[in-house]
Amino acid sequence: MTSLLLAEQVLNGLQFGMMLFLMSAGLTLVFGVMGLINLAHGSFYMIGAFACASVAMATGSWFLGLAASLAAAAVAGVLVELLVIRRLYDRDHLDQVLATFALILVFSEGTRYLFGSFPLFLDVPAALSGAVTLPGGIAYPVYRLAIIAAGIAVAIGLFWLVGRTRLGIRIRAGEADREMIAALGVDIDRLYTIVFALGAALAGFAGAMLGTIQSVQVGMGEPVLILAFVVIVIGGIGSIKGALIGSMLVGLTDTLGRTLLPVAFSTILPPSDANAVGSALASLLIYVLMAGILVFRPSGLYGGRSA
Amino acid sequence: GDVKVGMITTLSGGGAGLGIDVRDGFELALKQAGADNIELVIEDDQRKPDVAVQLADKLIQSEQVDVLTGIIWSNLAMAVVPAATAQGKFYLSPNAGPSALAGKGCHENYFNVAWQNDNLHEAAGAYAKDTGYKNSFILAPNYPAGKDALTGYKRFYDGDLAGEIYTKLGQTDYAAEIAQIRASGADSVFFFLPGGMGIAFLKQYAQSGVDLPVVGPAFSFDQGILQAVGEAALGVKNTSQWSKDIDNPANAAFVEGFQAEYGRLPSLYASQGYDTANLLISAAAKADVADADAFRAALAAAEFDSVRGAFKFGPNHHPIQDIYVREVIKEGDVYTNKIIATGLADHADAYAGDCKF
Amino acid sequence: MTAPLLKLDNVSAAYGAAEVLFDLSFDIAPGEIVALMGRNGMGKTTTIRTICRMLGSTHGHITFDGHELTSMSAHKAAQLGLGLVPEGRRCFAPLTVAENLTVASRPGPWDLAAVTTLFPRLRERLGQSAGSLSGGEQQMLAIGRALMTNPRLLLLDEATEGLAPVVRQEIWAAIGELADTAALSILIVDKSLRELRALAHRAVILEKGRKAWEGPIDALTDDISARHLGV
Amino acid sequence: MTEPILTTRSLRKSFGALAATDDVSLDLRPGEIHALIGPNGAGKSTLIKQIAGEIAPDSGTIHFAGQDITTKHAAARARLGMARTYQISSVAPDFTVLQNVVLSLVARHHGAFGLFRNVLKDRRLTDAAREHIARAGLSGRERQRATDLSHGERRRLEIAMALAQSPKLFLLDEPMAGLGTEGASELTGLLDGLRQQAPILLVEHDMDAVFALADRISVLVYGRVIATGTVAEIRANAEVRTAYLGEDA
Amino acid sequence: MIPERWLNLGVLTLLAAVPLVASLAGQPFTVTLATKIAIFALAATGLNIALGLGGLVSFGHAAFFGVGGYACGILASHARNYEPLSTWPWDIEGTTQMLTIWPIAVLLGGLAALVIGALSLRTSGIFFIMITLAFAQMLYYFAISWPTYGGEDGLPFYLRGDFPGLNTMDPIQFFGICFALLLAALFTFHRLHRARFGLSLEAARQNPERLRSLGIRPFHVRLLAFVISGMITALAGALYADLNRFVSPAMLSWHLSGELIVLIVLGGVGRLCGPVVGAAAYFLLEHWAGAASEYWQFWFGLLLLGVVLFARGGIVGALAKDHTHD
Ligand SMILES: Nc1ncnc2c1ncn2[C@@H]1O[C@H](COP(=O)(O)OP(=O)(O)OP(=O)(O)O)[C@@H](O)[C@H]1O
Ligand SMILES: Nc1ncnc2c1ncn2[C@@H]1O[C@H](COP(=O)(O)OP(=O)(O)OP(=O)(O)O)[C@@H](O)[C@H]1O
Ligand SMILES: [Mg+2]
Ligand SMILES: [Mg+2]
Repeated sequence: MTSLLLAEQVLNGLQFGMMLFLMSAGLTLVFGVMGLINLAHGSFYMIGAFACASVAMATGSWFLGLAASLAAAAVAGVLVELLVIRRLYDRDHLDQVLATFALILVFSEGTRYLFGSFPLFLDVPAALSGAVTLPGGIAYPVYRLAIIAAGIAVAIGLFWLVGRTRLGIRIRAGEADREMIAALGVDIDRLYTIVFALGAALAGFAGAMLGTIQSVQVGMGEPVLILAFVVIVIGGIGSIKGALIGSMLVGLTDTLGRTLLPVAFSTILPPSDANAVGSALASLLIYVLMAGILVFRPSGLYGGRSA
Repeated sequence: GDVKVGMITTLSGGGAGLGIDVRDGFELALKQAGADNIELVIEDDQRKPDVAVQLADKLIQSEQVDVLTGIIWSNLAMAVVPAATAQGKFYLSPNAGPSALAGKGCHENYFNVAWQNDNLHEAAGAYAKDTGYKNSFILAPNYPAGKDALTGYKRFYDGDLAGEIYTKLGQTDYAAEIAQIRASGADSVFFFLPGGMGIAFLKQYAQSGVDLPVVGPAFSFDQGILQAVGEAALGVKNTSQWSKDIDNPANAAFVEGFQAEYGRLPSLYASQGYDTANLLISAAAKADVADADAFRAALAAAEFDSVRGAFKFGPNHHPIQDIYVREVIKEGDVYTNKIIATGLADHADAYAGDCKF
Repeated sequence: MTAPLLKLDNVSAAYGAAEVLFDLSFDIAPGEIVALMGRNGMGKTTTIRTICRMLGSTHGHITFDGHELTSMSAHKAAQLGLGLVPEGRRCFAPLTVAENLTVASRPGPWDLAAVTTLFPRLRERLGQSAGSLSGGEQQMLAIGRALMTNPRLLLLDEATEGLAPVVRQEIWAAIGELADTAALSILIVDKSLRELRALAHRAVILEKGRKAWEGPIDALTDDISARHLGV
Repeated sequence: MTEPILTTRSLRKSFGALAATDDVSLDLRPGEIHALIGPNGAGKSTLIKQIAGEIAPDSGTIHFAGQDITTKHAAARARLGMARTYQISSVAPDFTVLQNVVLSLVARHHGAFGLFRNVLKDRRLTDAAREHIARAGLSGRERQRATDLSHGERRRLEIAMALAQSPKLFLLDEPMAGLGTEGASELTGLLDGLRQQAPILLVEHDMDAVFALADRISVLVYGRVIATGTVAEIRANAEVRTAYLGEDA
Repeated sequence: MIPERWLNLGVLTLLAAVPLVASLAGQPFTVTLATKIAIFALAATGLNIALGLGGLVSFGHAAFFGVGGYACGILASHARNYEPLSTWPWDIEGTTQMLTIWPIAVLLGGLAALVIGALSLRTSGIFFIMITLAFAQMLYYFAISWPTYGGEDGLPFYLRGDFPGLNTMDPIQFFGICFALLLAALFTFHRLHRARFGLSLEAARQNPERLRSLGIRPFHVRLLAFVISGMITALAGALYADLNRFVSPAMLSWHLSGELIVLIVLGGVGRLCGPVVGAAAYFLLEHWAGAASEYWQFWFGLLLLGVVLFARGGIVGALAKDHTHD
């Protein structure tokens, strides 16, 4: 493997990490900050993608679709918070798991009812399509650069929101003791609705961004959900920085594992076995990474708390 | 005589589209034939092997069906077929054709109406060879069907391999693989990535600036999925035993009837469901299902008008058929396929020799 | 006499099926300090929680400054000017001291500077997480946090528990001053009878969730306190 | 003179730049109540935590009942006979009062690994537990869940649990807090009798109780012991008066 | 509101009686459904020890379920093909004897739980959830791509194992076996719950610091609970393999782990019959809803949602009087 290819793969790894960060940003917010295990995160992701695809199809504008994905996911988020989640804050975490699991079923089948069982069309807009040549001669798709930019923007926004604003402080206080923060005169219910909607909107945004170069279909949110949980757990709950670093780690590990392990095994095994064994190991790699990190740092890389 | 058929297929969750098409094709054939001697019970397996087994038990024990059909996925077929045939039931496969059931594990009551899993990949390999590709890059997910796919391709392709990759099942980002393809010096790409994986791969491939010719089995270019891939698929060659432009009366009746009934173009899976039903209708007309030997002989004779044209069973009750090469084109606003060549004619599978009833 | 700031009128409250408070009535005038007394488990904290709407009342009315609290949510009630120092401190453990203080602050004379002047100890610890403070430091933080909301009625539930004697004296002095100069009303639960006698204007004694005695603090004879408080 | 049951030698513990425990050496003799007083944040609870094994000192040693226990974990120390109460009540919230106390009995005398017998049907255990509950003034509350107790009642539960451990040493972190005047005087009586059973290291801000009970008092300021002595000596100490007691002592 | 004891008795009687009647009435599939319910209830009872009593939300119990399943499948398929499992260093033959397979499955499940538990129990809360998931996922991906026993396609073995004196292929007899094992597991759960161990385990969930200062190390208690839990779930896995005469990586998937949690929460966390009620409700709903509409998962989701929102403490919690500890 040439060093240029290796460099490109590192770049791909970081880029994949950015995708992971986009997927997990909303989850970190809702889960890390509100302490709510939201399995329906993947559903908002799907809603975003479907909204984007159908609006883009109807209007011909991908950017309108992107806006629609934010709006649709946020609206779904508000509804879910008001109708379901709100009743569960003072319950066991496990009740939240069950309720959001039920929501997955409702959203997935609801979407299938509305859009049918076949994947929808959603393609990269002309403005972001094609590849550019990076210094060093790597040809790189413009759209992937756009994903990196979006990831960075989301990260900055979240850092500011959670770390620097009173909203962030209040939500974290609410997570520590909801009753007390209300008794101090903060309308924590409304704040939670806002945050939940924001988390959902972020998920929807990610769904639209990534759905564009993946497939827009029912059930697309489920693999994402697990990956996103892996990322934020590695990084440490409630830490945006952790989620960012976790994403990068997972992205790099996965990408490099996929490309390097088969090469490594080909030195000791015949090529097609090497491929099979190497890629089998590569698919476990992120779980090995997560287990390894948690064994040595039981609350993730940047997590102080074990909520 | 009267036949009771149990259909176990995937109707909910991911992959439901395939099962729905098989079901719709099957029901269309029954309707067109006015076959009211065939009673159909349909169950949703949710794509879970354990659920499929239990549904098979239910259909056999409680519904007392004579024939089972409908399963889409190889792993579900592996779970259901051996147990069903062991209990003396007939199984007609409208889609999955794992090699284990074609070779040593074959059964006289198991008929595959679609293909053996390797067939379409073999045709892709043959096409690559005929076209003169010398250095293919091949990739598939790391699971048995993926391995079968690459083996099938290599069975007929005789050039070099620029690379051979097993991806993760369910993977959605292919940047790393595409980079490897670009760097490998390949002259062509063969891939088997069913469902959303294929859509993601093709879209990303189209954006990457790599423009090597791509070949694959029909699964990623089928009617249901093609609209989602869109322009990225234009011009791609894919192999299939069926296409909507095959010119025979049965196919014309099918395509027209399907569009009229369901308001969409039929897919490969729909055609397979349709053929399965017609096979069954032909056998039921000739023999009573209670007489297993006669019924089996009637099935094996395969005297029905297949939408594929010529159709017969080999000694292991798997099809011997032509496999075409199609090209993705755009008809008006709709992406669809056009046959451009025959990849393998009168093709049987590689495992028939191992099969002893 | 001025209209009472807070008025409880036949208030009952329960935790689920367990009834705890029965037909309690009393009121607090502006600038008045009322001591709420009783043995352990008699309903003092429950009374305070009911006033703050952390617990719904099953019966009766609570009015604050003319507003009916009974159907109000906790945050609305707090915004009217209720400041709570809860039993057991309940600082937001993962937040820093500074964040605890500012999280719910509302404009008024009590700001970060004023609170840290009252509790210099907190100034040294502004960046430390509240969970790692010593017990007494957390208590100071809880009082500071309530003051930062600039309330009109301060509800102190065992606010001096765990504080060193010197600090406690300072707080008593500060409380007296608050009532005098800022016309802040105070409802106070505390174990030290001696200080309450010196500070409060009136006392309400609870026994098994019912009002057992009410009157000016000077009327609280040893006899009465022996009967209801065991000392 | 009798051997001390507990001795700490030059214990140190810092949190960043803050020396929470700074060269603390003290001991506890059989039959005595040794009170530890000092301003808020002086390091009293931190010291208790080190003795109980919840945090490890940076340096120094702890001896208990003739052994060096500096590196033993908290559970082992408890099984050696150390019982402690928490400044901020720490009980099993979903358990009833009785279950909490039975747990305490079981943990000290039997360990966790009984897989079969129903503990709450074991009369010897429940009778003993009821007795401890009564001594802590919680009779009649046995079946109340701990979270549904009032603050003062929960403080009493802490004490009942410590009693149930029948330890060789009590580490009590502000046991009087929250009890009310009457409760505090009851507890004073109880502790007074308890010192014969096991000596007590008593952290307390209630000076009435401290002066009534303590055989010796140590004063901790900024992590250091600035004075140790009898009640009279400490009351007379000018430094202690300004740093801690204020004028009304 | 009825006392929980009566509810439990009623539920178990119903679970035993319905298949009996169905079997007599010639409805073998109802028996199969009841068997599935009993097996999942058994698996979930295993998890209920860790999750319900110990608060250890394992999102990786599919690992143990699958280990038990594969133990059964591998042994059985070797026995049916007359291939020894290994020839070196010892000759190990496959077997179809349930009485041999069960201890092996239980042992392997316990071993897996010991290793996974020892590493995972260093963490808590969501981190524990995720690390247990990680280990299960490792096994899952391994099983998918390991060709010897079928990989993703799974491993069929056509006939159920043998049990002395019974015909296991007869649905009602096989149900009897599963039901008896379920009762045994429930009895174990019940005893553990009331014993010193259960008390300590619950205390370790509520307040580990306090338990430690009382003299019991939470880690040890939890680890033992986790191992027992893994063993019971592995046994259920072996039975499930036998029910289907088939094992596949689907038994190891995170969906299955999730499903086990859902069963418990639905039935009532930490309740003796929570898993039984949960499994019955879940699979019956699935069965009926599945027959009603193609979009049955939508309605099923709504129903689940209704139960969570309006039945506190699961179905048992909603029906039975609050369980007081006596
Ligand atoms: N984990 C920690 N990190 C940083 N500082 C800490 C930590 N734990 C304790 N401290 C600080 O150490 C000092 C000693 O705390 P400690 O709880 O021992 O005080 P204390 O004497 O018990 O006070 P009080 O009487 O108020 O309970 C306090 O200033 C506290 O803020
Ligand atoms: N959550 C609850 N559920 C049921 N009963 C409760 C609950 N909280 C408190 N109680 C009971 O209500 C009664 C009053 O409790 P409250 O906390 O108001 O007492 P208190 O006067 O503040 O006592 P203390 O001096 O101990 O703080 C007590 O008997 C207590 O056991
Ligand atoms: Mg109170
Ligand atoms: Mg302290």
